[in-house]
Amino acid sequence: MSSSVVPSIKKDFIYKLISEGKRIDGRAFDEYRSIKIETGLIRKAEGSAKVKIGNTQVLVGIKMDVGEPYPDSPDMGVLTTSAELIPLASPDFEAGPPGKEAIELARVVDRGIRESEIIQLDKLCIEPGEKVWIMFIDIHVLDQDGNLFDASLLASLAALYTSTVPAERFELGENFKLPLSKDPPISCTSVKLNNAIVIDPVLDEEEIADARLTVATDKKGDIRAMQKGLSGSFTIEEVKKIIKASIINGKKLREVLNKSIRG
Amino acid sequence: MSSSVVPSIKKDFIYKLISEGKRIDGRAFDEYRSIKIETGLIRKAEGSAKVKIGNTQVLVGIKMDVGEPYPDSPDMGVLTTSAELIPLASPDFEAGPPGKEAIELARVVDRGIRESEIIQLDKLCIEPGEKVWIMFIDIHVLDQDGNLFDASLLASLAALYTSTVPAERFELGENFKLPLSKDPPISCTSVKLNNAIVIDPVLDEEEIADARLTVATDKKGDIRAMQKGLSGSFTIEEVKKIIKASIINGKKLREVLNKSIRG
Amino acid sequence: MSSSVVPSIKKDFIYKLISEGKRIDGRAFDEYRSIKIETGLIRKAEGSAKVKIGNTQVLVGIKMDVGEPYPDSPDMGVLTTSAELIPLASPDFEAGPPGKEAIELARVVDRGIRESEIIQLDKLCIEPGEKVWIMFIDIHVLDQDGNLFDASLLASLAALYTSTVPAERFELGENFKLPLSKDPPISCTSVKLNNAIVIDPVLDEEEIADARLTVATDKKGDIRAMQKGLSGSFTIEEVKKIIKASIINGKKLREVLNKSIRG
Amino acid sequence: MGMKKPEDVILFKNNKRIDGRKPDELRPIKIEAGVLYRADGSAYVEWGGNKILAAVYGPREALPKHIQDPRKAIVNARYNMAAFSVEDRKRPGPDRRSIEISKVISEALERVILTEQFPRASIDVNIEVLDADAGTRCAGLTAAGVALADAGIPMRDIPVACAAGKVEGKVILDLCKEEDNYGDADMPVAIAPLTDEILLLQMDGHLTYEEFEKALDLAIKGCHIVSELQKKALLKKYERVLEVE
Amino acid sequence: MGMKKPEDVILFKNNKRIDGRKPDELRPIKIEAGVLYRADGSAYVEWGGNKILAAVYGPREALPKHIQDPRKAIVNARYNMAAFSVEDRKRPGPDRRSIEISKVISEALERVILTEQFPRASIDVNIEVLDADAGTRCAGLTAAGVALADAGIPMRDIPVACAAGKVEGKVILDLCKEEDNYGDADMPVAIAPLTDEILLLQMDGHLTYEEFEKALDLAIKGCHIVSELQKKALLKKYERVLEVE
Amino acid sequence: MGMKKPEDVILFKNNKRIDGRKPDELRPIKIEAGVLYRADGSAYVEWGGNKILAAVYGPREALPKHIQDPRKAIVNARYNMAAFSVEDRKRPGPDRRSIEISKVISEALERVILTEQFPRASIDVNIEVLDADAGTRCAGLTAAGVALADAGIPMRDIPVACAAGKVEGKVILDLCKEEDNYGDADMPVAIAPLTDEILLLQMDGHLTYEEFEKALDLAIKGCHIVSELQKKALLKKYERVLEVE
Repeated sequence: MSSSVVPSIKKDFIYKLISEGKRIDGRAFDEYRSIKIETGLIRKAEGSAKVKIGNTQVLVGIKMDVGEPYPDSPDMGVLTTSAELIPLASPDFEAGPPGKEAIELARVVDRGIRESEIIQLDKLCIEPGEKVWIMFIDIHVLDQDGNLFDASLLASLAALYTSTVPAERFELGENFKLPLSKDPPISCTSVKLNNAIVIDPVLDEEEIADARLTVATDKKGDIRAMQKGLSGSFTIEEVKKIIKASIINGKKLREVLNKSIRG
Repeated sequence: MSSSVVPSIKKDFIYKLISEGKRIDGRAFDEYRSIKIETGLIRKAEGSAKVKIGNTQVLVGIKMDVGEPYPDSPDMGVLTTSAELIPLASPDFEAGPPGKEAIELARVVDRGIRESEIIQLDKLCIEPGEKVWIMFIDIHVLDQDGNLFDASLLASLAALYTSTVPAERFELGENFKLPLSKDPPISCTSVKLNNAIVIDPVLDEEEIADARLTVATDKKGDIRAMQKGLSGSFTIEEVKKIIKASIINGKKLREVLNKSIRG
Repeated sequence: MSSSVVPSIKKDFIYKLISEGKRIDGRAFDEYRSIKIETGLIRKAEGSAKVKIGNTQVLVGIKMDVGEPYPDSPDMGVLTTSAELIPLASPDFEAGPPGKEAIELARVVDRGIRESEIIQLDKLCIEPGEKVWIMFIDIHVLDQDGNLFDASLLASLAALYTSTVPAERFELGENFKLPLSKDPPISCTSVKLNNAIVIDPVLDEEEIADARLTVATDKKGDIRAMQKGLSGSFTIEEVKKIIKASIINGKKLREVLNKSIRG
Repeated sequence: MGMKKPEDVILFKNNKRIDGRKPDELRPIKIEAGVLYRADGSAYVEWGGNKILAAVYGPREALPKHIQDPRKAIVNARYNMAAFSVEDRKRPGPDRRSIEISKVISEALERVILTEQFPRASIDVNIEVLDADAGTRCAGLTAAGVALADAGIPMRDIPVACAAGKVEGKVILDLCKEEDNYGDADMPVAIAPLTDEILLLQMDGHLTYEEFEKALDLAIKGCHIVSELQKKALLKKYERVLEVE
Repeated sequence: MGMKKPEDVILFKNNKRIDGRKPDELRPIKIEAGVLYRADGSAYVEWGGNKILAAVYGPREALPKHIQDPRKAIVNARYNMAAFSVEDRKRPGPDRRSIEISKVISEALERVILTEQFPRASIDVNIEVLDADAGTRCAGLTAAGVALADAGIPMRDIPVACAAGKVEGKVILDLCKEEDNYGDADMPVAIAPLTDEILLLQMDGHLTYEEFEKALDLAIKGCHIVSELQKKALLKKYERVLEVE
Repeated sequence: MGMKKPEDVILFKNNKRIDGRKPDELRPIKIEAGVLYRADGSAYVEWGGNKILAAVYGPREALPKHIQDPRKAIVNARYNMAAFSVEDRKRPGPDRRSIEISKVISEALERVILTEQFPRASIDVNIEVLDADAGTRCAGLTAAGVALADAGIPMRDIPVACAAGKVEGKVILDLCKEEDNYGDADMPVAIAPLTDEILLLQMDGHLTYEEFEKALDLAIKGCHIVSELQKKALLKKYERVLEVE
């Protein structure tokens, strides 16, 4: 991301807007772009979802296989999350093994899902110590216009909630819905820009931001994960402000998610 | 291959010759260079052959091991074909993992052999679902003067037809000849040069060619595989002409192969 | 190492000193820097040792695991030696997979230990053909001021002699001391500099040296391994002289080692 | 090809194929142009069960510099399968198959692009297979053609691809998965439809010379049908753009 | 987090933690500056069972040239675990975890370094975990701060880090291994102690908003204690240098 | 070395070795110069069961540029084993063993090449082991020496190599496979035969100082015999060239 340079004229323009309380696309500082979630697009996947946040598009597919558990959790399924920043999605993404941005993205989504324990991994055990379900969450970014963290977590959740465990294909009985708890973590990402805090940044904002904070919250508004990024800093007050805005927006995003997976 | 530049003066010269119906080494447009096949050179291999087409030299060795079959073909041996364009063979080849040229070469040879079903992979099963013979065809290019496709397929076939399955080394009974059917596919490669079609190009011709077509045919003259390459195009008529020439030359090359493996 | 250039003024200075029978740090040509060995530093390792030779520091840790033996030695434990020239230790070391210098270092230490048969690998068999102890010697260079070969072998030996096989962690009975014979090979490294031979070179000397010879000897003074390096040559007499000096210094280094592992 | 046909699979009967099509009938195809925001040009193709996105970036400076060609633009197509696009999850990153397909598609596209107009540049064509049925390389090349046109890259013609093949002795158009697995021959063909020049040609299996002529003829006919769908998709995009403006 | 707690493990009882500490008590910490000969600056930190070395090289020309930033120095932290630093030997080389930690530490350090003074340069910070207990990223960042100061790199402040977390409903400072494995939340925090600006912040687990405020407060208090130890170590080094001179 | 000798293997008896040779006898050696068309110089060596090709390219511009040495040519030897050259197929690509051998051979060759005549150039020496018996590094270096001479690279001398070793207490020349596996010591040596300077020296196993002196003496004698074969091969090539002309 650092490689693409927004000409300084655009930076000055965005800064000026911010100082007047405005954003480049007219949104309020604490307002999300419109969000659209589609599920069940990929026939070959056990579950899939495409999330659009404004122009940003992320496609997530879930695949399952049967394999060995980890020795230290012999009765639990295995979860692996990967992210590909494929060159299709941005002139700045390069082919090749995942770089540090893709790795951070995958790990933040993975921790959000893993630590919140929404996947009942103990129900994905087939034979303790021998055979468990291996689950792959593959994050495929299709169009990069900022805020990949939130789009990727949302798409992962929507894909998970619409996934079927393909037991029949492996001759392990009938297919069944992936067992999930009902309180997924929803992440909201904000950036600091010319000392203002804006939520759900577009790429033009991300590229000139000083610092980024992603906060995942649950239904009750409790904090389930955080990740600060970029080389700027936050004051303590700024962090608190971001968390509060994330709790509020988290509820809205949760509504969007719930609607898409009920449909 | 694209990296080595034949000075444009040589290109002009070859073009001029072609327009006069001549080739740089005096051959007719549909004439192969002299071909020499030697087998049984490598003591450590289960079979081996060195093919010279003019100055081009390719050495192929066959190794066998015992391993697990693929889950979707539990009673079949496994075939793997690799090609190394080692820096010994050309100033343009670089050390490192196989590039796209080496991969295309290996895959075209592999498909030629696999799709023609000359290797009776079902006879390379030791214990269904458990243990089968794993066969490695390793193409080692020694001297690159054009037409690696035909030289590599010929060398692979000559090595296969003179291979012994090393059952004794694995304490699996007596050694036996590799079970092969009698009708191997023979490939002939042509290129389009200044709107003429010439067969068995030398490197100087390959480097300035517009398009390449490799056609593998069987004893009856039926087509068993094709691969078009390079960024030029062929007319329908050109393709038909190349196929007909490939059927005719295929018969000649088959004679050379048969002689070498009978000896 | 070749990438760091000692300015030619320093080279001239060292050459001049050498021609006067002196070294840059005042040592005699056949004199080692002071050596300090500490063991048992790393709680997570089965054994560890840090060796300082002058300013050079090498840390070696031993880890053990349980795994399968090699098919050709079904009743022997398995030994693997790796060296990392981490960028912490020198401005000239780069991150990434081991380069040729690190590989040579690891292989020379590995052969020194393996060929001298001090590790009783047959006593590291748990179940013949099935389960043996796998031992990893990891050489972590911390500060590079010359003569990594001797420091790395010494640190590896001190770590080995103070290692405990963690049988309890693997539920394989009681922990026990790693079974080792009492006559480890001790290596001494010399370089040729302006036609003089100096032992235990500092980095400034190594960088302008013509040739290097490492000689490992045993308690009796017999030769157990040798490795010549760098692009200069030795005369036969020079080789003999180096070997003799290595036998003498080997005895001194052996004393230092023995003291450290008795402690 | 190459897989043993289960006994109960009947590939061809009563002039009908296993999925009910006639021998010269294409699977349902849907093409959309201009579907991505960041790409200079893009296209989405559904072709039977295949779902494929293509995005074009360029012409832009080819980097690193040593790959630049002072006489023309480099055409760099990258065919990639999403990990979840196939039954058994595919490990991310290029495998030997995708490297070969990328190579033959790059070469096919290069022929129609006026590369000499952009020395030292690269034109990057990213083809993502999101859901794979049989025939992804033809569908991918077809999507790439639309994406290139959508990006405004100067071309002699819009390239298009379609396969022909053979099942149970019968020459057919546009193989489905079962026909691909258990059939006798598969032959993907790409052409420049204005001239019928052949840009890509591969074949595996077994065809007599006469069958080859028939199959080539059929594949080219298929290409022309798909070519019309490409043009319609581009037209629709322009209409959409005009409406907005 | 995330591991099921064995029944016999009691993380908190009678206001005491599993290793006997009080909720707001740090593990024993030892910091030494200037411990390596070749590095431009270095530090050694023992923090509980952690043993960590940090070495700084630079500012020096960033290579290869195309990574240079004409406006400022690049800060390139590399967090690495020695193969023998963990119970099950770690394969040498970066894994996904160490790449992420290297990224967040690089970003945290960049904030305090006066990078604009060294255009086109790189400042390389190597953090080697030699023996790992819980909290290596905080200990590593703390060591890096001392090594940067020891190297004389111009900084706004000496960065320092410390984690807070939660076990059995109780907010605590500086988690040990068992608390990390079986606890409810872990939150590493790095600050610039002169201003309490937050340079690094991560959290996994479950905290109410009130618990978060308490944990952040505790972590910052911990940072200030460690900051004093950093300064003492640097002072001791300068004294040592003065003695020698 | 290092493998346990089966009881029925007798390495030395009645002054005869396991393959019938006397202690100071070489295996049959055949050397041919100028065997490849594209290479600037080449050689083929059969030495016992070893079959080895060497090809030299250069001097040519060293690339990428940052590896160039403004004072001299880089000598870049690459020792490689064909996948089929050993009993258990070797995975293609360099392993640790071949990287080390490439390094020591490069260093040995550099000493005799007049590298200062070609600043910024590289001289690339490719050694391919096609069929491996014991002693491939000596045979490979010997082939490289002939290929360098065949390429007309200016050299002080033609380097040559031969091993000595010990089996059952007896110092012997040029170990065969069984002697290599079950013997007491192996010591490959490369020299510049005009001066007997030692270019490469490695040793594994167990030699008393007296045995070492004997072994070194024997290895150098072996080198001189092989050196004569190298010169004959080059002479024959020149004669062949003259005949053709």
